[in-house]
Amino acid sequence: MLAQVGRYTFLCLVLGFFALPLLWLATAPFDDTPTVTASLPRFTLDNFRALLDNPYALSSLLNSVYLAAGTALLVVTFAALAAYALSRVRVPGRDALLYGLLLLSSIVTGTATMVPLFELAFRLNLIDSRLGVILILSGGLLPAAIFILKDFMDSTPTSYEESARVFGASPLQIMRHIVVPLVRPGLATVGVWAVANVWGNFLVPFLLLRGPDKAPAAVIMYTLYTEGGQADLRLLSTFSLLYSLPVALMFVFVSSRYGFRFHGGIKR
Amino acid sequence: MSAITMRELTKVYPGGVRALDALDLEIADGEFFALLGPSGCGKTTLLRTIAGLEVASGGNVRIGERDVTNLPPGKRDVAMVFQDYALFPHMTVRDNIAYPLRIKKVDRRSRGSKAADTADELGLSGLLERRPGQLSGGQQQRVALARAMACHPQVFLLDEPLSNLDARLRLEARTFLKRLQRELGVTTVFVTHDQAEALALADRIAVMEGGRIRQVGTPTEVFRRPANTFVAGFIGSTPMNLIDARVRGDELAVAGARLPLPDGAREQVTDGERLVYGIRPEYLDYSPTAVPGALTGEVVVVENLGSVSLVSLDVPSDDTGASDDAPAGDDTGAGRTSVQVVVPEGGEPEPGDTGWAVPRPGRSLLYRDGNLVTAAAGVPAPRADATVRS
Amino acid sequence: MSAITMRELTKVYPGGVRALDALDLEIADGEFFALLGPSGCGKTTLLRTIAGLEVASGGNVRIGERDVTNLPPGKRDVAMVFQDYALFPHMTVRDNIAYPLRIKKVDRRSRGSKAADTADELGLSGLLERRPGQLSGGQQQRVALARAMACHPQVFLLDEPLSNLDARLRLEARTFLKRLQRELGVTTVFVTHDQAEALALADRIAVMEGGRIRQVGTPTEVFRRPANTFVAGFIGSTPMNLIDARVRGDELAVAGARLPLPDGAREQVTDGERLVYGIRPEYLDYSPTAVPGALTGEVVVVENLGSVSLVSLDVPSDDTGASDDAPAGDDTGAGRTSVQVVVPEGGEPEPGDTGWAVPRPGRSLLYRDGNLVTAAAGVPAPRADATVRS
Amino acid sequence: GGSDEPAGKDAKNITLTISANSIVGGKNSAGAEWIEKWVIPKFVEAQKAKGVTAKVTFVPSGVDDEQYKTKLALDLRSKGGADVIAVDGIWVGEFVQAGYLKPLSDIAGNQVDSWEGWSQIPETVQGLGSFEDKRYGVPLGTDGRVLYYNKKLFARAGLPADWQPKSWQEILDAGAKLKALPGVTPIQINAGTAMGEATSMQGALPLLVGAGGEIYKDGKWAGATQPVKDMLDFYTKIYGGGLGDPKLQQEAKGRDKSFAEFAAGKIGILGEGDYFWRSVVNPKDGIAKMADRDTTVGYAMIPAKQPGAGIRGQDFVSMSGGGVRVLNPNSKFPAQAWELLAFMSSAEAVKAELAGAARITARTDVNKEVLAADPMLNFVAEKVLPLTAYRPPLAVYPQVSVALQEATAAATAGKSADEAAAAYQKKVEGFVGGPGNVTS
Amino acid sequence: MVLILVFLVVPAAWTIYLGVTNYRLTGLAAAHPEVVGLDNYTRALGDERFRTSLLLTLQFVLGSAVIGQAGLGFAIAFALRDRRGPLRRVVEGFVLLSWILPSSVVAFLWIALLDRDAGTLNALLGIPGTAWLLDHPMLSIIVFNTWRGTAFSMMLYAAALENVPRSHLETARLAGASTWQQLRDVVFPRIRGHVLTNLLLISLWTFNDFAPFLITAGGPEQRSEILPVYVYKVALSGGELGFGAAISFVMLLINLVIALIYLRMLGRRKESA
Ligand SMILES: Nc1ncnc2c1ncn2[C@@H]1O[C@H](COP(=O)(O)OP(=O)(O)OP(=O)(O)O)[C@@H](O)[C@H]1O
Ligand SMILES: Nc1ncnc2c1ncn2[C@@H]1O[C@H](COP(=O)(O)OP(=O)(O)OP(=O)(O)O)[C@@H](O)[C@H]1O
Ligand SMILES: [Mg+2]
Ligand SMILES: [Mg+2]
Repeated sequence: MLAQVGRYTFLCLVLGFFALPLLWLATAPFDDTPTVTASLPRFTLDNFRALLDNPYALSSLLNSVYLAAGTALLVVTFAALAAYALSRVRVPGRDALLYGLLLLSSIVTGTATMVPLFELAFRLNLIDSRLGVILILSGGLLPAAIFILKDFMDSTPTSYEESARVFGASPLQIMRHIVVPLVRPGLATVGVWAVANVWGNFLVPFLLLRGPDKAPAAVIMYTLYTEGGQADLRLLSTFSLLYSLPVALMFVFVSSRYGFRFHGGIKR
Repeated sequence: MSAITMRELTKVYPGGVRALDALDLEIADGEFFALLGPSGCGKTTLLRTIAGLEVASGGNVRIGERDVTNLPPGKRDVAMVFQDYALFPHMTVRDNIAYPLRIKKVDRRSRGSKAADTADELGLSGLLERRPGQLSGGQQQRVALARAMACHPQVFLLDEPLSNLDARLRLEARTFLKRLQRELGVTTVFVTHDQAEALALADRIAVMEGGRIRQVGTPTEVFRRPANTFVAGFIGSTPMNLIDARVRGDELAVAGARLPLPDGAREQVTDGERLVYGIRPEYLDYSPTAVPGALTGEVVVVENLGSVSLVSLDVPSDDTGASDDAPAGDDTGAGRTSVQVVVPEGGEPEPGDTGWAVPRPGRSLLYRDGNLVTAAAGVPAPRADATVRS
Repeated sequence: MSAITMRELTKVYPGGVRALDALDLEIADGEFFALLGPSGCGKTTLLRTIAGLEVASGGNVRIGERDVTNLPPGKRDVAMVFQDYALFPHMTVRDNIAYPLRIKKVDRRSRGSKAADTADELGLSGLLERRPGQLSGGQQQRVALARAMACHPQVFLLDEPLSNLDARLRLEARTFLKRLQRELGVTTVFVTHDQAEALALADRIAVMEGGRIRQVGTPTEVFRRPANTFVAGFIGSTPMNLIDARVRGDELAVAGARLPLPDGAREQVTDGERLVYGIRPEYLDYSPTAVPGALTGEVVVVENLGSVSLVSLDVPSDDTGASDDAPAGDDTGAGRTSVQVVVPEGGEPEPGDTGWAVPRPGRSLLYRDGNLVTAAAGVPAPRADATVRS
Repeated sequence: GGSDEPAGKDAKNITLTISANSIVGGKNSAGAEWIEKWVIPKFVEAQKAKGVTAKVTFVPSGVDDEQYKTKLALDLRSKGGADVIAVDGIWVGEFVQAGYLKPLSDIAGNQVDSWEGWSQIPETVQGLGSFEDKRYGVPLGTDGRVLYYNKKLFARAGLPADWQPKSWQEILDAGAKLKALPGVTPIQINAGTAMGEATSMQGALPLLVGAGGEIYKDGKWAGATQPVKDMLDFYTKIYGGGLGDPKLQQEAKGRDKSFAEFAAGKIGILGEGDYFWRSVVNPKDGIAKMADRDTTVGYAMIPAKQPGAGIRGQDFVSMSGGGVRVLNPNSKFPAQAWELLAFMSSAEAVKAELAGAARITARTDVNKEVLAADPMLNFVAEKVLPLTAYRPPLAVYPQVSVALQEATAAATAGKSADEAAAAYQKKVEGFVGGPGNVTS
Repeated sequence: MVLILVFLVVPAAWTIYLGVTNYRLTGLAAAHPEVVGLDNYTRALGDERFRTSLLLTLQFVLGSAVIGQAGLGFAIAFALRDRRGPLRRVVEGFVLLSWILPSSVVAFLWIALLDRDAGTLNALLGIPGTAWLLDHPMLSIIVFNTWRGTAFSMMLYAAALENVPRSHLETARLAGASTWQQLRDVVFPRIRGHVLTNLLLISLWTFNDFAPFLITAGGPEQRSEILPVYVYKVALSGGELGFGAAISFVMLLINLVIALIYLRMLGRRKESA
């Protein structure tokens, strides 16, 4: 019973630890003079009104949605196909390949790759195109996505697919009818992960997209600083809230709809 | 509805395991055929090779007139029910049953009604909108059968379809399955490692060991005249008693007793030869008093089997001292052998009593080097294709 | 080595499932006791509550002299073997067996030797350095037993220890287990849903349903005189025939036949009363020719059970038309009932034949509202604590 | 030498693009608005009058200067980018070296040299857009650095309301007096790496020139020279002597905080540019508004170490920077791009850009008009700009600057000036290709 | 696969090539980059700033990934293992939220939380003036990254714990084992594969994590300048792309070493299984 008390205390501490930083996000946007302290706001919605006046704020969220949705779709589709192939086919060196890609992806997401990425996009005529951003972001996210999904695939029994094969289903049909629904929580997890990554990514869309009409929220957020680099806390806090809401909502939706967990788990 | 013919069928797994070893087998049209054998003997592999889920390493498989050895599974016109049923957890029962039709591009309306019909036949009508997770084991099994039936295949392949059910349900499902197969008349191959299931259900049984077939025959043939000690030990709810014996003129010296030689065995054995004497516990009659021509020993365990009991007698081994070629598993210690006897209700002894076990005439078997020697009257000799390749 | 006493034991799971319902039970010191019942009846829950792995919601549990209701599992001096054996895959057999001793802080040397001794007793000496993954099912089961034995507990709790073994191995393990328990003399509670296992092994059996105990008794009592139709249907390798009947003077009208009333039943029933007539398939004798006092019908299925066959007769239902209180599960359709008969070798009919089934004297039972009416001679009446709470 | 007749000179349909690090509703919103609402319509109209259909677009952005620079570099490198680009004057040199920019007259022909504007832009200010004596861009404006002080605090500390220190020692003396006031940080001179370039521009470099040193002179970078040591020594005196808040220098948002503290009357003396006056404590729209700015905030020129010890023998010193607009050498319509650039730099346009606000522009004619109303900016234009100095527009400058910042951080943290200077020299040698390029 | 090849392998290889040049974004070296061979590497290895940065990164990975994320993630998963219902959902929800919020927002939240004068934490603790970010920069970013990334470990361990058969834990309990003994003897050996995969991924991610820059900008005085921040400063602020690329490649090699260490441990598990 002492253990129970200990466990609850621990969980409350955890809850506090994780909730505390979020407090500011909940109060500052509604405060007419926000400071860096989370405090009971003098309630106002002016900040939202001010933000609505910004010509790019809302459209940038939409841009973020495009990019995130596109990337997530691409990553989930390709990662699912690749993970399925890797999980079902025994190729020597398969794991080494996977680890190699995973390591390379860590370079590609770093700062030093920006010139090659830019030149690549330039040569492929993908400057100022959302597709370019989506492709480049996908390239960086795919290895880890494959890695995570492969373990999901490994943990689904082959008898489902074999059963479908006996009925004459083609590989694509098996994928569509059986595998995808079965690993749906995994796909959802990877999708959310990809979206969260794209949502926060600044450098790639900034470098590749011209002009704020296509710029996602991560880029627009930087515009809310002044000439001297000072933050306008009123707009910034409000925008932060708006900027966070879509991912939070998506997460709530996905987790209630598909379950958000590694069922079976990632292992080797 | 077709016969299945396998010739020299071999399957070697990538790791080098030879799961099927140049196996020949014919399964007749409409037959309910059981594959029986211990774990790892290759039953599932054989089934999967028929289905096309494994590619044969050698030999061929014909279904009806067609050589299907190199056809993909979807083109063989077979249906398979897996041990775990492999019901798609994300589809309703209706969608599960209709799935093969969906693959065959039957339009939505008519596949819905066909699924409903099939479900009806198997008493699943009320469950069409449920998901597999909401069904009991027995219901799941029937859904799996319904799905297999839905596209009217030529051959049914069932991999241990009953082993996930609990004991009571298994009995019901057994009867149900048998009746169903009889009505549909589809050639059915059925894998099990439970001999009782095989005996109760099958028209014919193949007993496998190590990728080979040790005997093929009707349940009665296999039960009464196991072609070798392996089959003898495997078939029967209690294993056959297998005891070292030595021919002594017209009689047999078995565990200290003198028993008559089985009918017609005299010509096939030589005097003084060492053999193994086999008799089922069901074919031994227990007597609390001394009888001639009986095995005798102390009662050590009495197990209640319901209306009968299984009595284990501790008999002295034969003094021929042939312990090195004694069949494994039946000695309890040096110089002693356990003999099991089925005793009907009312006659059960107590542990510690001394008892006598009298073989019923015509039920004794003799094995030389593991293979059956005697051919008793009334039952045909084991088929040619069931003899063991060395 | 201690008796176990449970009083008003209740377990309600958080979700509201009442898995144990004010259950009273006494298990004697040194007894080999089986808990039998269908899936979900609360067997595992009862075992786990004895072990202390579940906290009782009400009532208490005593082991020997101690009230252990609120003790943690580690302090109850019990050992449990799980269905999956729960052998630690990363430890060798030796370490597995020694694990309880390690927790009890026995020093390394002496726990090594104790583990070796225990392994010896169970014939595991050669396997001490292997890991569980390298053992067969039967060996794993013995390692699990050895681990449970290693710290000499007062009580053994076994949760379906045999159900993961294949059919053949299960028989061997059964005999082994029985012998072992006899030697050690430890109070043992044994969960199974396989009635054959319970009958074969147990000194006494408790049959459970829905968190309550429906009957407690020796295997013979439970087999021959099930206290209610639930137990009757559950016990026996083939379920008991349960047929609607009506008292007609000194006789019983059953499925179109007139049968004598069971001994001593006359005083307990009234003329014209509707009852359920129960008789086991083993206690019906098959006759291919007409006999008086027999049930008759067409042979529909013949199942080979090895040395005997199970014949299903399709008999007309009694014309009393009491279909609404007929026991579920035994009708095949309107107005017809299936009666099963065990037929010994040689006498098997063919499907389509007409056959007669003659009850053996003294083996018929009568049930009113599901409960046993008759008390036949020679077998004591069911115990008081086994009567059903309404 | 460039061609006299740039391509597409007589085109009737032209498209031009402007880019700047400003965006409506965000960074430098007014500037962006000016381009969108004033420059583009007016220019298109003017072209129409000439019978040319012009389509001009503005590509705004609003990010850190470093990121903006990176993006420009990538664009120019791949021969893309806008036709008229606003850059920081300090980038000109490195862009030129990288081959990203060409002299204006090479791009747009002789019309460049004949532009009326040049005469309005002082030679020193033109230097912002020049590299190795060639003009690459037209300056937008410039700024100057001063010492701000809080008159109220000065009064409480017994210091004069119109303070003008003549040497570093006088600053320290004033600080010592302010120290007596509770809750007041006497002096804020930016230090350390967290403030980034603000440390160099508002602290290290003005002090360095005040001690008579230049960071880059005659092809060599200043190493552990005496002026560098003096500069660092001044830091140790402030932060070691309890006259400044060393913690503040380390905070990521330290500069913002220094603004807020000054506005709240918690800082006595603050070294900053005129940006501080215009945009920070501006009672109208500053980010740390001071309603009583005009009465409370005093300003003084930054003194040399001692009178006459500054560069060029000056008594007072300053540092300046500023933006320029350049032409993209890859422009399809270079001549028209120049027209647009010239138009944006015309007196009329510059006035429109200011929209009534006061700021120091590049054009003297405009300055005369607009600064009259703002004594502070006038002060900078009149008194400070003639004394000011610029940073070397070279690619390694940012790294040297960081090294300088690190040296100030070390000094602030208590290292001796000699130690800090030695470490600094070692780093600089690493960047600029060995000791041969460093004076010590 | 083509996608991976074009957008992953090509830029990566290009970066590695840049690593042997003195390429910069602007200035003379931008116009004529020269191949300088391994100079960048010798320079990096000889650079004290690189070495401290590496040391800090290792601290960061050890503190926030191995101890922080994996440890806390496991603890939460273990505490929640047989919980259902709202408590579990709320705890998981918050943990996951901190995982998916954009890092620029999150950075703000933490700056607000840890601010010296007006920070929420100091206000709560009643100790205004504690400069967490200045006095304990590494601790701050370690705690921050723990907060940020625990969700992944938590999910993974929650799944892993479901794979630990209850009967194994109960066998240990019956033998009288304490919670700690159960963890040591039953849980850890069982989920070792998960632990190692988890460590591999989060170490990799943490090693390349740039978010701390948004909080401390590597300061004060480079006391929290982990390698990604260092690369950022070298490559973007300093413009030395060639050198930055070289350091990136060194980082890849270190990642590889870490991965190999983990795989060795995994391999040992396989042998012994
Ligand atoms: N995919 C595989 N790769 C390698 N070896 C395999 C594979 N599948 C089965 N085997 C091996 O082939 C042999 C036969 O296996 P199979 O599954 O056919 O046996 P089974 O008779 O079905 O056994 P069980 O009763 O346990 O299901 C076994 O030794 C098994 O280990
Ligand atoms: N942890 C639990 N939480 C809620 N309900 C439970 C839990 N465990 C068991 N139950 C329910 O309690 C009842 C009894 O379960 P129990 O496991 O004791 O049955 P059982 O007789 O062992 O069945 P089986 O033969 O399937 O093992 C069932 O209805 C089951 O669903
Ligand atoms: Mg199998
Ligand atoms: Mg159970």
